[in-house]
Amino acid sequence: MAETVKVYSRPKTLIDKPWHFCPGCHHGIAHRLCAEVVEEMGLQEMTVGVGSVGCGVFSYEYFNFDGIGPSHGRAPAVATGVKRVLPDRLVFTYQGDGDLAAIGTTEMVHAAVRGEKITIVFINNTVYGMTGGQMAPTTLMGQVTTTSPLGREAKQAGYPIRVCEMLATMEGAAYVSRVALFNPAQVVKAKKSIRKAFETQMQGVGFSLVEILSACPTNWGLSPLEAAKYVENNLVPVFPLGEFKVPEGVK
Amino acid sequence: MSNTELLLMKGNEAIGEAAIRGGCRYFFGYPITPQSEVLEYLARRLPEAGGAYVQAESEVSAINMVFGAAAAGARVMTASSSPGISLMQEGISYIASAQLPAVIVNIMRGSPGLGGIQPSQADYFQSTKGGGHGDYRLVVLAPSTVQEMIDHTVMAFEIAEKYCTPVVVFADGMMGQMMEPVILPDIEPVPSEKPWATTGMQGRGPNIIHTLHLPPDQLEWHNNRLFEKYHQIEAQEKRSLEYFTDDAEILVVAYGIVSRVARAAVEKAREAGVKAGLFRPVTLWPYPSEALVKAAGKARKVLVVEVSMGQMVEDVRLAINGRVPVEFYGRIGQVPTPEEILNKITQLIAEVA
Amino acid sequence: MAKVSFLEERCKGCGLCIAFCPKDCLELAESLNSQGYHPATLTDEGKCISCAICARMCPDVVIEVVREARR
Amino acid sequence: MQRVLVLTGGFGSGKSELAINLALSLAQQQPTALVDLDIANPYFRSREARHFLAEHGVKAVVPREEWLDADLPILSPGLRSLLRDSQWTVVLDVGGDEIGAIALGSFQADFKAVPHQLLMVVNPYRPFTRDVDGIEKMCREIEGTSRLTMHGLISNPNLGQATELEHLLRGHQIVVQGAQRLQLPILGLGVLADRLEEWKPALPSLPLIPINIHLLPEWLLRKKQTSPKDESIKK
Repeated sequence: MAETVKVYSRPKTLIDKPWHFCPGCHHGIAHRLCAEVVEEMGLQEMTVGVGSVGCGVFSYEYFNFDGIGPSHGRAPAVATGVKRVLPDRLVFTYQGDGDLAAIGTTEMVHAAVRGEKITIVFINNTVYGMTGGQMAPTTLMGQVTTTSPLGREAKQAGYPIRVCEMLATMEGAAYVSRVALFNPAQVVKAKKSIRKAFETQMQGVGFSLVEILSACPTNWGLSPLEAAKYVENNLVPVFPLGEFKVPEGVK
Repeated sequence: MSNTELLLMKGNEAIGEAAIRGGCRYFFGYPITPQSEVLEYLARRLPEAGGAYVQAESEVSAINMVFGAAAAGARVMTASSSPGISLMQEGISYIASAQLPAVIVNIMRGSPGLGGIQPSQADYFQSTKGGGHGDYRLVVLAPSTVQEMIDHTVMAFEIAEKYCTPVVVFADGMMGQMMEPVILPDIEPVPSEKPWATTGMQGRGPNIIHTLHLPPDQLEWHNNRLFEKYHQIEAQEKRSLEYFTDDAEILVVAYGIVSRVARAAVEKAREAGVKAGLFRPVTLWPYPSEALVKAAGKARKVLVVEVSMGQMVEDVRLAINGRVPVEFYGRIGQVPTPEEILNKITQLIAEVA
Repeated sequence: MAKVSFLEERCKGCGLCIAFCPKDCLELAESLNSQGYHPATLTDEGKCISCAICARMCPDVVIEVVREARR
Repeated sequence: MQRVLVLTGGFGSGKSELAINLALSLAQQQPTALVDLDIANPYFRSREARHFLAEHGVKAVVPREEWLDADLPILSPGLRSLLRDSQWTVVLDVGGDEIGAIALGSFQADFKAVPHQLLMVVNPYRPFTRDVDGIEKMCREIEGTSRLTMHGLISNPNLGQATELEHLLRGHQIVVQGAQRLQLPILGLGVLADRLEEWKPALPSLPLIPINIHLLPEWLLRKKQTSPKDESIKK
């Protein structure tokens, strides 16, 4: 080939270093999509990412823009502090299911209630990855984890929490959607959804959240491809995909 | 408000106004008696002053909003009372570790548990010895008048920014609620440069604020760095006041509201011919131990008075190091009267006579 | 320059790129990289249409894709 | 003066001390009750003087003993029957600001049926009533939340124990301007009891309400307060 045109290359919003994620882990795709959208919107110099505690704990080491590592579950409160001081910046949190939907439920709900102009990128893989495969608030019924060894049972551990459905009832939440990454078409949709969420924020409309159903091959004990299929076949029926709330003007 | 104008202010309001004059434009808090007027005052005044006030969903969230605002480079404050301060401890540990400047006001109430709403000084250990997890220190300022609540709040922001560390303004419910005439400072504080703040890169490389240091030697290095700073604070920021200490045979040690009662008691004792003196620490951490030892030079007994079961008394005993007997008198839920302290002084002077 | 190039040292051999390649022109190499993974590799440059689906599925951002410049 | 006097005002305007002093002086002529309706403040409420009031012939209507220090909006029982009993002169001490006056709203119908005076105590040395605009705003807000009409002002310019005659006179001028704006009469002037005789010749011709301090401990009343300005800070 004499002359070539780049079709895809690493976004400059990602620092050039290897990641700690397991083979086939969807965190990597989610990180990349966030970074790509920041770059495409021209916001690299105007972004503050707020990480979390969980497998996403090193997000600030991977993103090539300003970053904060908060305590477990408090990212929406920390992001609120940043955004109130710097209302014209893009401020987003990157949180897993334990961080957001267990220990951080209060902060998430009230950021939405206040219509805080931040974005939450929520990685739902139904399990605590960092601490070694314990039950999450989104663990499916019957799913075996290290703390639900016989499978999640309602009598003992209740039911999986549906974050999007809950937040969509709140007036302050402007954009709420659930996407997945189990095939290329879903990845394209997921990226569009993150872009809509960031645009919702930058237009000052209100709170936005994108839930990303993600594969955790290691803690599910599945190959990367099997794990992607598991998302499609087992997670999607419990956590239906789609946009739950879209503000006028961002559609 | 002009600088010469006299006002009658409640302690809690005074802290709110002092914060604004000290350059603070961001406040995050949650209502709790006897502190709520700080929120109420700033809810009115901050929008006028061009800042942001957010009533958080809990003290846990409030302190994390403070973390975010401080990371973004703002002068920021929160206020609460004992149980609420307990809830903030995790966040305070993170702020200390991340080396962010912030001001935390504790208008103490009765404890433990839900306790009561009456004045207390029982959070001394929590504020001066830690409170949250890990090796860190908070600068703790103990005002005793409404005017000092103003002056110390302004000073708290300066110290916080000078050392990039959280500073506590430590007062009790009575000081939060009582009213005294004050003169508000007419100052134009210059916020320090914060090249480390996460404000969006805007031409530089990424700024990262975090508290995770996985390799043991890196964590040790981080702790050593924190302690170099704390040693510097110990060398430079100790403050105390003394009354009639030169020849005092009975040295009373008290801070905050109690120091005022104690001063009245010491004056009464002097009128009765008893050589009593008062040592009043203004910084509870770093503790003014050297000044205390000097003040106790001629003392035959030291009497520590607190609205607690006895907390600061441990720091006094550490400083005095057995040179003189250290006695304690404490009340719970109420500030002792000058007569109670005077009785104790009289009793002690009889013992050594 | 190949249409698809891999940062082989960072590839974890998860195979998502191979599974979703519409032209079946990728596979895991016989060799191991220094991490101990079989990295993905392009087997048939002629079949590749530079669609970049592989890169969009890659969780480790190890794939760069180019196409011939149109005149 | 009406039989029922409702004292409102900003936080820290001096309502409670005024209410106590007013009730004590009224009690010398007729059966008088003081009702503590302060649901906003946790400390320094008129209930703390209940024993003193009882000893001096004032019926103190306060929450039950075990709830006196409760951090709850507990209303004093017996208010309704007192309002209807023409035997009694009633002084109501309402919580500060428009927030404190909310508690009056629930008794609005009772007040409509009883001749009363809604009075606002004004201390122009307090942050939100420092000028005519502030005084007007406070009055309108209290009327709004209590759903009652203001009948007059009580001028109470003070800096606590640090008050000097010049402070009182200068502050009173602001209250006079406020009263003109609101077109309301000033029905009294609060003056520290121990300075009253000395200052009397210079004071305006208004009913003077001598203020003895009942809610603060003696050691808090020291004229000269300790401050780092008059002592060197030892490092």
